[in-house]
Amino acid sequence: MGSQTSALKDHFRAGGELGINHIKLGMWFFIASEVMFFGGLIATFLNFKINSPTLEGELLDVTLVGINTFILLGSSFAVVLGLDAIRQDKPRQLAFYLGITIVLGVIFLSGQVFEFRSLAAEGLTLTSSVFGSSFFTMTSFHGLHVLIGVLWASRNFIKTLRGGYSSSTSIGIELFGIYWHFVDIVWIILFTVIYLI
Amino acid sequence: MKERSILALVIITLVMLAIGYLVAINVDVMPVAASSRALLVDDLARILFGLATVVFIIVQGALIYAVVRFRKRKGDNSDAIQYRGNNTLELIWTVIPAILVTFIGIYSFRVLSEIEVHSDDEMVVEVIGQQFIWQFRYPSYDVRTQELHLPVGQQVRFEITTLDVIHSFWVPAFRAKRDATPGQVSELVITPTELGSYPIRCAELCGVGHSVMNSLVTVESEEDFLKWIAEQSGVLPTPDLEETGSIPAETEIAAEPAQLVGSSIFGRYDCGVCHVLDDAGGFGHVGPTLEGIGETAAAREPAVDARAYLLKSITRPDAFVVAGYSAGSMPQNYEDRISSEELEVLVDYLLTQ
Amino acid sequence: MTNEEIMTAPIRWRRYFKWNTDHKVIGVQYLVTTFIFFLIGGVLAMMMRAELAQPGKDILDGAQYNAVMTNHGSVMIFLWIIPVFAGFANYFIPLMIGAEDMAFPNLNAASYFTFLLGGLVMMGSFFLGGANTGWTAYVPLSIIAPDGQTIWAVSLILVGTSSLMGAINFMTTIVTMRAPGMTFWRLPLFVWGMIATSLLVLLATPVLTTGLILVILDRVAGTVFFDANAGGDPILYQNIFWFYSHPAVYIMILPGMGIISEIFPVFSRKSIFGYRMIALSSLAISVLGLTVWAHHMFTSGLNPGMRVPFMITSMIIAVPTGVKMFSWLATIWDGKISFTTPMIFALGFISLFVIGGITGIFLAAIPFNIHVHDTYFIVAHLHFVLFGGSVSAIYAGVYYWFPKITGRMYNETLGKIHFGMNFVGTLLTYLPMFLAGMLGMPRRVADYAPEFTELNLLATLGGILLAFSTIPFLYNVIVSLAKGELAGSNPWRGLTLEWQTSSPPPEHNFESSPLVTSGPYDYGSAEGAQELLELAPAAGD
Amino acid sequence: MENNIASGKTESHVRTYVYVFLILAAITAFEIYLNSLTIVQEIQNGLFLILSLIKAALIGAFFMHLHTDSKFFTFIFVGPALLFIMFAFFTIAS
Repeated sequence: MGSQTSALKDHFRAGGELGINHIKLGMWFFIASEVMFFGGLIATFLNFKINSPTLEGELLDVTLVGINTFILLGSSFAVVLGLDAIRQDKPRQLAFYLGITIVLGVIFLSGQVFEFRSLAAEGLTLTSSVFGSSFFTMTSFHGLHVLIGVLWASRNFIKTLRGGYSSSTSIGIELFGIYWHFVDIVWIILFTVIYLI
Repeated sequence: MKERSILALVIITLVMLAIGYLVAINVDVMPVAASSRALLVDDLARILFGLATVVFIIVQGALIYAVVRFRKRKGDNSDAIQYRGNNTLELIWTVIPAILVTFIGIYSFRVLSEIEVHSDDEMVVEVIGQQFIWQFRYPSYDVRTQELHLPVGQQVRFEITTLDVIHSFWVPAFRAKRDATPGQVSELVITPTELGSYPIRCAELCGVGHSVMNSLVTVESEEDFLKWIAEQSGVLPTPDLEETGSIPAETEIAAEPAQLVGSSIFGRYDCGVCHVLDDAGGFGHVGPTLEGIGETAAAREPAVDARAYLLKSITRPDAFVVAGYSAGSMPQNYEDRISSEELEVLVDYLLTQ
Repeated sequence: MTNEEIMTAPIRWRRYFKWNTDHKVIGVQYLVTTFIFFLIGGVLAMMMRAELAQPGKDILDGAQYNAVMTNHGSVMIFLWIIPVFAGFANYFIPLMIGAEDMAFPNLNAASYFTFLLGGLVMMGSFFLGGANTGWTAYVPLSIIAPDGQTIWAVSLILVGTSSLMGAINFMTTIVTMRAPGMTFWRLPLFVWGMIATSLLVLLATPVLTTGLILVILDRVAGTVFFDANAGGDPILYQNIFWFYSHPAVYIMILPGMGIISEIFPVFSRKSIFGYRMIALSSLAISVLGLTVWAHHMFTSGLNPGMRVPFMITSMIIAVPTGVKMFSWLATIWDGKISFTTPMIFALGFISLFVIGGITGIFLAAIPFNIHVHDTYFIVAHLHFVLFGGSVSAIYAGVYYWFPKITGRMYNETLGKIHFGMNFVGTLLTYLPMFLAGMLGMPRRVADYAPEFTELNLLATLGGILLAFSTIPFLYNVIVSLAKGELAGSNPWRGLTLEWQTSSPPPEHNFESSPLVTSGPYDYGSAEGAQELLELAPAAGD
Repeated sequence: MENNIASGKTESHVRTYVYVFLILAAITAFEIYLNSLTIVQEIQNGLFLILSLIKAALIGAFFMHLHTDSKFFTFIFVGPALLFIMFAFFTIAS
């Protein structure tokens, strides 16, 4: 359905001529609903953090999670370099950057699991307290989104090796980029809301 | 605008205002107004009804007039005269509703702040909601009952809490309602003005017995109230079984002979909501199970035979509380609600279980 | 397809039972499935009315009544009123904007089957002890409810995801796939209604998913979000729930209003009055609709200081609704009204919805709300707005587009009988409930004090009339499908794009891609009246 | 910025991405350092919120190409975020 070569020259513009790629628009609408999904979880966490504060906040180790934040930032950086590479028609470089993203994603997830286990050792679990419930639910759902991102990156990685992407057909990588950067932004908000405030 | 249509407009608005005023004065759809708040809320309701009638007549009238006058004549398939918009008209029907709505908002706010003003000499009554009964505790007299008595004219501050799920303490005659939310104390301020007994109902779905969770508030003079309080705070009254106390009008149903079957009495007084008894459809777990009560009744209390134990457990439940269950959760007023023949048949029926 | 082709083309039933990406097939799948759920919800309603006909528990006991009442609410809201408009939108958005299909055809089919799965799972929850906490499922009651409650919550997440997929599809299609010349100010008002609705679905449904996940975790994983002893907060659930559920009631009414805005101009042969005001009012309602949710919590444990802001926003939202009502009246003013069944239902919508709308302003006034909250006054208000409003609009839409979807005409007299029974039934059923509520009858009760007997008896009689009113409708649809006389491509001489192609429309909707040169309701002007379609030069030239 | 309809080769932006990444890393490091200081809680929280918003804006604008794409995408992303803030405020306040 390419844009219509319409004889009508007046300024009435059809959807096709707005210059919006409909797949990307659909992705952004999905991101809007994800913002509200995480919004609900963050509102729950903040509600308990403000209305019924507990001392368990001190158990959290900011430096370890800070490193995790660096890792996720790095993976975002890799993804955007990958997208830039494919636009220069360099699929090998894209594959390389996707590989880095997968590795950093896995490191981030293992960092989270390590942190969960160390907190559980100190008695903070999903069912131990309101703070525990809301903290673990929120971070676990974010972790789930990172896992989905890692699986999506692996699929893209395989597809790139098979020559699935070129400078003109890079929409798949753009979509993955939007999703991955969104998950990274959510982590930045979580990092601030849980550990810093 | 032609003079004729301006005149028509003026007449219509006058007629509307008259109708609205008449409706506002005469509409009477609320229960008896038995508290200071009720009078104010009823006035607000009257004004709302008046305005509603006016808007209703305008819209329905315009609709019916248009349907009758602008019917398509037979065989005329041409399009009507076209006008796509009229800024003044659109402005009018945006501004006027906005003004109306602002007026209602300000008036409601004024009424709200008036009905929730605290006076310093208010009496505190704790309302405790629990699955399927209301309990009232008078901290100043240390009395705990299942019926609410209030002195007329004395402002009361209810402190509403719940022991389990969310309930909603509602007295229609007082036009007052507040949810009992777990984990917090909710306040409600009332000044009863009319003597009499009014129903209390639970307005928030709280489980199986939601429709049964009713009680009674009796507004009486100062002396009667103090006499009642004294009665309550003294030793628990032990009226012997024959003396039938005053039977509250609300739930007394004369027992025709046909209904004198144990299981139907068990069902009619909602015993099944709190006690398990398959034979009569009982499924509630609030109270102890009544399966096999025929045998266990005798063993429950030393030197008390099964029949006496059952009679006492129904009429004065807190006299003996089975281990693991809390006192004050079974309605205390069965003695007034059940007639003595029904009580006999019910106990006979239970003895056969 | 020419008329002869319609006569001979066998109605290919099989494609409705398979994964089909044609938006017209998915639209019909939605319409038929949701109508079946409407009948199921109706049966549950009749069970409730039978129980409530007489004081005293005679048919259902407390637990069964709560389960029937909960599932009546959930089925009617989540499996009928919200998805049926997804059916209309799926079928008519591409046709109305001149597109060949939806932006994401496979996502579209996935949204239908997710909805179907969610519906079946909700029916399944009924046999596992059933959710018995009302469709609002307030905590902590929904934490201690039987197992069916968890399954019920899962089914809501599925249905929510399906409506989310639908909304993404509708918004993307409307923005990027309009035909040349179809600017935003030439979109039919049904499409504007769907924009406003999809905006709400996109922003509010995820928060309901969050709330349901918290309930499921509390029930299954032992978390303590809503356990007051451990610091949990039941009011948090109410905030999360109503943040979705109030926009949900606008999701249920805005498409209905869109259908009414389509029907009035066609049958009074007159352009819609104040097109831009109606379109902007839809958007105003959907944006404001996200800021009013706590008027459902005026009597709850909500911090009292919070009530006044929500009273203000709830009052303001009445203004755009009023603008739409008056614009509709002005549309039929000086028109040439022809009383076909869709038009009668649309007129019925106006008179019933105005009762619901006005009582809505009553409920925004806090002192009055405190008295009537959680009583039958609320039940009457919601049924006037949803049954009197949305369902009348749905019936109007079904009759209006029946010739376009099936290529055949329905029977007018049966349609009018259906309207008569429906209109009288609605008034008879729900007007007494206003009185019962104000006089002191709480909501969701299986039994009531003897003083409400006559009012409930009237409501039950009304309910029976409503139940019977679906018979002429079903008979009309089935018979007309088989033997209805052919309707041709534009029986109502409408000007919106879906009437400019054959009925039922071909696979790719338009023989040649349409070129739009005038608004959707430009009656009276010479150019508007005759064939709108000018053949755009083929893309190749 | 040249018109980059996603078809055909476009010149590389690696330099901008490197700068953005370094800024993000610097802000994160500064936040961790700031967290170890003991200063007035409100100021510290305010600073953290502003810094995280800056980071989010940087990622959104450059990494997600929001500054080159149509403004409609930015509206779709920022709109719900504002709605969330309003919802969170009223939920916590009640």
